[in-house]
Amino acid sequence: MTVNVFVFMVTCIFTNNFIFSRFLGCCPFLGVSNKVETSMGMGMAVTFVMGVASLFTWVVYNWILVPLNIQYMNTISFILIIASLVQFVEMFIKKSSPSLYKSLGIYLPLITTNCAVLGVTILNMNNNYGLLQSVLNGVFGALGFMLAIVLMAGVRERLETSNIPKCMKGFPISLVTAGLMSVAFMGFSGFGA
Amino acid sequence: MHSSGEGKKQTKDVPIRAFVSDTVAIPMSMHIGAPSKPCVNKGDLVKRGQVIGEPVGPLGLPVHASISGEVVSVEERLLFGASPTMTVTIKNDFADEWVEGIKGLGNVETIDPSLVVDAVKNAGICGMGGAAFPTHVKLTVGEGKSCDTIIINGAECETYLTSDYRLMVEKPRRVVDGLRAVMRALNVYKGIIAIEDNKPKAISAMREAARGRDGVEVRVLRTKYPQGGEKQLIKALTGREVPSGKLPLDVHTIVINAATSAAIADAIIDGLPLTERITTVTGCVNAPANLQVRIGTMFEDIISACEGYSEEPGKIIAGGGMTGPCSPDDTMPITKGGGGIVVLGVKDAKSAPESPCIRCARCVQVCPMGLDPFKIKNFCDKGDLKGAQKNSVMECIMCGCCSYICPARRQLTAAFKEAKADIMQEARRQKQ
Amino acid sequence: MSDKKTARGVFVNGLLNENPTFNLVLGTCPTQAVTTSAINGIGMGAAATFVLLGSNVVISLLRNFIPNKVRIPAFIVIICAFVTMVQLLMQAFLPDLYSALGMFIPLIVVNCIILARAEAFASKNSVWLSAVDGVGMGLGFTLAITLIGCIREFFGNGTVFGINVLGGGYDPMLIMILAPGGFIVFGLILGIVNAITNKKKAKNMQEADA
Amino acid sequence: MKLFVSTPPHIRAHEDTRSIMLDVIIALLPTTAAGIYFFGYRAAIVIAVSMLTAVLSEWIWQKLAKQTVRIGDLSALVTGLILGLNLPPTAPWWLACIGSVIAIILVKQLFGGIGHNFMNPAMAARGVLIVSWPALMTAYTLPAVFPGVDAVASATILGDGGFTANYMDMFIGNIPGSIGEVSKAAILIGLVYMLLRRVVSWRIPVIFVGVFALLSLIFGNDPLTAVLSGGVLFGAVFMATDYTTSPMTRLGQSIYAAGCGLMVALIRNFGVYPEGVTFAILLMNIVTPLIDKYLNPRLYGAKKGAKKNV
Repeated sequence: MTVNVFVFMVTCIFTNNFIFSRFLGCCPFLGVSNKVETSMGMGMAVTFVMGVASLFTWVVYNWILVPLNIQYMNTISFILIIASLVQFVEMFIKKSSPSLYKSLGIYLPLITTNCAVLGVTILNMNNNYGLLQSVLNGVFGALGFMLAIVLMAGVRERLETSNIPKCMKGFPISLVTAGLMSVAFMGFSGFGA
Repeated sequence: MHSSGEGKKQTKDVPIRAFVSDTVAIPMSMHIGAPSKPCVNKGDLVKRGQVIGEPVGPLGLPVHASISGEVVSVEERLLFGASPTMTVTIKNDFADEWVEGIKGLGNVETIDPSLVVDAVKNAGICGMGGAAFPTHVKLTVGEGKSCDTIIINGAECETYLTSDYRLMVEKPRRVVDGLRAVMRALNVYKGIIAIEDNKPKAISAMREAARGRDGVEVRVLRTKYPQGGEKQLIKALTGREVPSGKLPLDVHTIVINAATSAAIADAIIDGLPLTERITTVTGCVNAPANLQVRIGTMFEDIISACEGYSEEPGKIIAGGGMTGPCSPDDTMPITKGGGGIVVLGVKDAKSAPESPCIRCARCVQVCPMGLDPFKIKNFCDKGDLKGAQKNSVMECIMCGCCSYICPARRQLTAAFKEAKADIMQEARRQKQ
Repeated sequence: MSDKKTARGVFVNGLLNENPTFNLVLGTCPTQAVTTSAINGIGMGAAATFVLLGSNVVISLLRNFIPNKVRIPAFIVIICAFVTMVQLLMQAFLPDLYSALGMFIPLIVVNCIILARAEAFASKNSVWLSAVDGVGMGLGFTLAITLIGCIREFFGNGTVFGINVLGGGYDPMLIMILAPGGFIVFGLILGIVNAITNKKKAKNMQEADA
Repeated sequence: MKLFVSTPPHIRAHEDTRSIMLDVIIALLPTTAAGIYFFGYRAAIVIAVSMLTAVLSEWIWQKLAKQTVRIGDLSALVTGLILGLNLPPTAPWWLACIGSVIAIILVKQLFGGIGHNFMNPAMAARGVLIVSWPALMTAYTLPAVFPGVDAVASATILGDGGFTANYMDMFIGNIPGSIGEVSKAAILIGLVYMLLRRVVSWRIPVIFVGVFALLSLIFGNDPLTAVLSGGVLFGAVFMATDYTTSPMTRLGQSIYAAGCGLMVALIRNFGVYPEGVTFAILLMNIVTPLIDKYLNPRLYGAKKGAKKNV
């Protein structure tokens, strides 16, 4: 069991990294990776939301949509769950821990449209994952996202002082950077297989 | 970093010889602190050791005539690119007559300790290693502070310079006497004379002189620039680190240069004010030498005393190759802090153009302060003073190691100097 | 931009001037994920265009009825309805394409282009203009990802739209149709587009000066 | 008299970028010679093409971008040489060309040229080539001088070809592999030269290989075979030590080197690629900015445990 969980973790974080191999969550990956600290904040917020969203969507899908035979309603129900979850988390954190809200709060609204979150719930559904596996997939997948965005932020902070050609500044060089990073991540191919 | 021994070969074994010139130009600002106020006029006849500038302000020092003769002018002169300084020019009558009232206090082991600091002040002594901080201020231990160790800095890690080395070889007793005087004055029982291990002759001479003297110990340091930096010296000898923005006294130490210590001995034992010093003249001169010259002697006179330039000069450095400022021409006078004159040929004087940083990490590894020079330089290049300040640019001691070692020939130290000046100016502006 | 918008202007704007992919850099995930071949690009583009058109029209119709506070959830629900429609239609009529595009069809819901147009355009403009904007933006998106798809397919497989153009001797550069290729090709094309726009801008400035 | 006036220091160390690069080239000469000796003229062609393309790409880019042409610093030549040595001797000429263009243009110049690339150009290019043309990049022939064996076998000790060699052959370089990686003896000569010239420190190569050998032992492989096979030694000596893409502080370099060793061991044992040196170094290259950010040298006079501003 523990070995399986470990292998599953390696697969989710490294081999099938959300950014570098699945292209999920590219917008925040490119948009919120200027600073290492903010990337970490974003990563933590996403990890939390993805874990909880995996749990809720599994429950709704398997206990409500499937019995009622309305599986085609999955997209709409998932996105509503995620949106309300994010709203709820935002309110909860704001009340319970203002300091945490201060550091994570600004990212929360962005998470609704982070396709990694909706993506992981759809992946869970498509792969017929069980409850525990779904939640683990959510958390580990998000950790992979966090790893990618933090590494990216580190590189981008360094690029700040670089003499990059004008037309490549901003998104273009970030994309090339991500591409080269994903070449490095190809090294994980086969891990956990 | 291997620059410590660099350039010393030429003068290392040349004994000190005295040289007196026709005229001297004595600036009123040779120390850190307000310039002294000239108290002689054109046409006055002065004797050696006579006060020609009176101290001004808390860091003030008197200035003495270094020769006897006639004052030919009292006017402003340009010194090392700074603002013009009042300068007294004296024409030598070669009588070399001392002013009346010169009287020594006697043996350093028996004198009244309370007289020492005043004697040092009246002799016009400031740090002769280059920093030129008034020594009597250094020796004033303020309220709530204490001192347990006096360090005599004989490291002379700066390139080219051998004046302290020759002094320690030829007049080691004077250095020890100065140290003892200070130790007695401050009631300190531990005195360390620190010398780098590439100067065995100085080490044995100083050991010999220190034998039997209370609490005096000669310690040998690894040859490593900037070993003689105040903070590095304290760390190497006592293991203590001077916290950011603090003084050596905050870790209970006082560091005095070897030449300063000898000057203190002269002032105590013989009552002589500071009118001469040893300076190393080297590089592209025909007869490199260690000269004992009067304060205010012109560079051009000193260089002719060394038989002139050996090739077209490209750069004249007042001090050593790592930290000495450039002289705009050879009409500058030697000051109290002037330990050397280094003449570089045209080829060596030109600086190579900067090329991009290759992140070789050499600067990080040589920085004695533990800074990230390459990172700070990036901020400086962007004009981001806040970033530079965040990365502790203010801690930079201007030792020049990073610029020296940089294979991309980046002007790191120069950029930090500018940044520090800008940051201090900004701070002053905000205060107002 | 002039205050009065013409249908033509809005259309061209979406297709070129404010191309969602190359100029606004929105919807980057599908841009890289599905562009392993030109045909995938067209399929994805068509699906997104359909959703854009539908959601823009409906949102524009309802723009005076949706309370400001809940407008974002409302937009998402509307977009979601159209996405589900596309999903069901494709599953029924284009099952191959549907399986090739995989989860990126449902993910159109969170494609920022669509929400951005709803928020920035449809909720403020008339139905007709919103429809034109939806089609313009959609076609701009389609054009961009088809172009990227062509390039990646060309180098990575030696084919364009499945037709072999480089002959049997070509040893395809596999990386182009793998993940790194997606990022790098997109980045380089963006760089080239920037270079061209910068040049144009410089030229315009010169002309303005003269 | 016209005198120069500048801010101190007025003296500079003798090493500059060009002399350092030259030292690296000299250190690579034994390896290059060994490669050509074992694999013949084809190896020489691969190396020549890749060096030429690298320098030419840099020159053309800098001309087109109207930048100072800096091919004189020899860094492009080093990149080309290292890339060439990283290719199998059977590599077609166009593979070397594409690799060099990727290294110089995509990985180096797009990021601002020398010193600004965050990945080792030769390594990144090799990574792209391995992913793109896995068959061509691992088509290792046996050395031309290999006694009594038909020189068409396409297997390395790492692969599944059941090829075996004794330690001596592996050390001298009488085994199949990439041009530059086969002769461990030549690589060590290069390392000694660079250590004597103080171009690199012992830290990265020794820790890299040490950690890798230790992990190989733990994973149940013969550590000596593991170290002598594949590109571990070449990577540890010539590629992991790249200034631009390795950390600045000594502690950072140690962590980086240990990470490299760990990743090679993991990829060799668990990944699909038989050789992990390229990917291991690339992975640690992308961690380097974070290492540099959080591992600063200790500031003189800083309080114990006090964090420096980053």
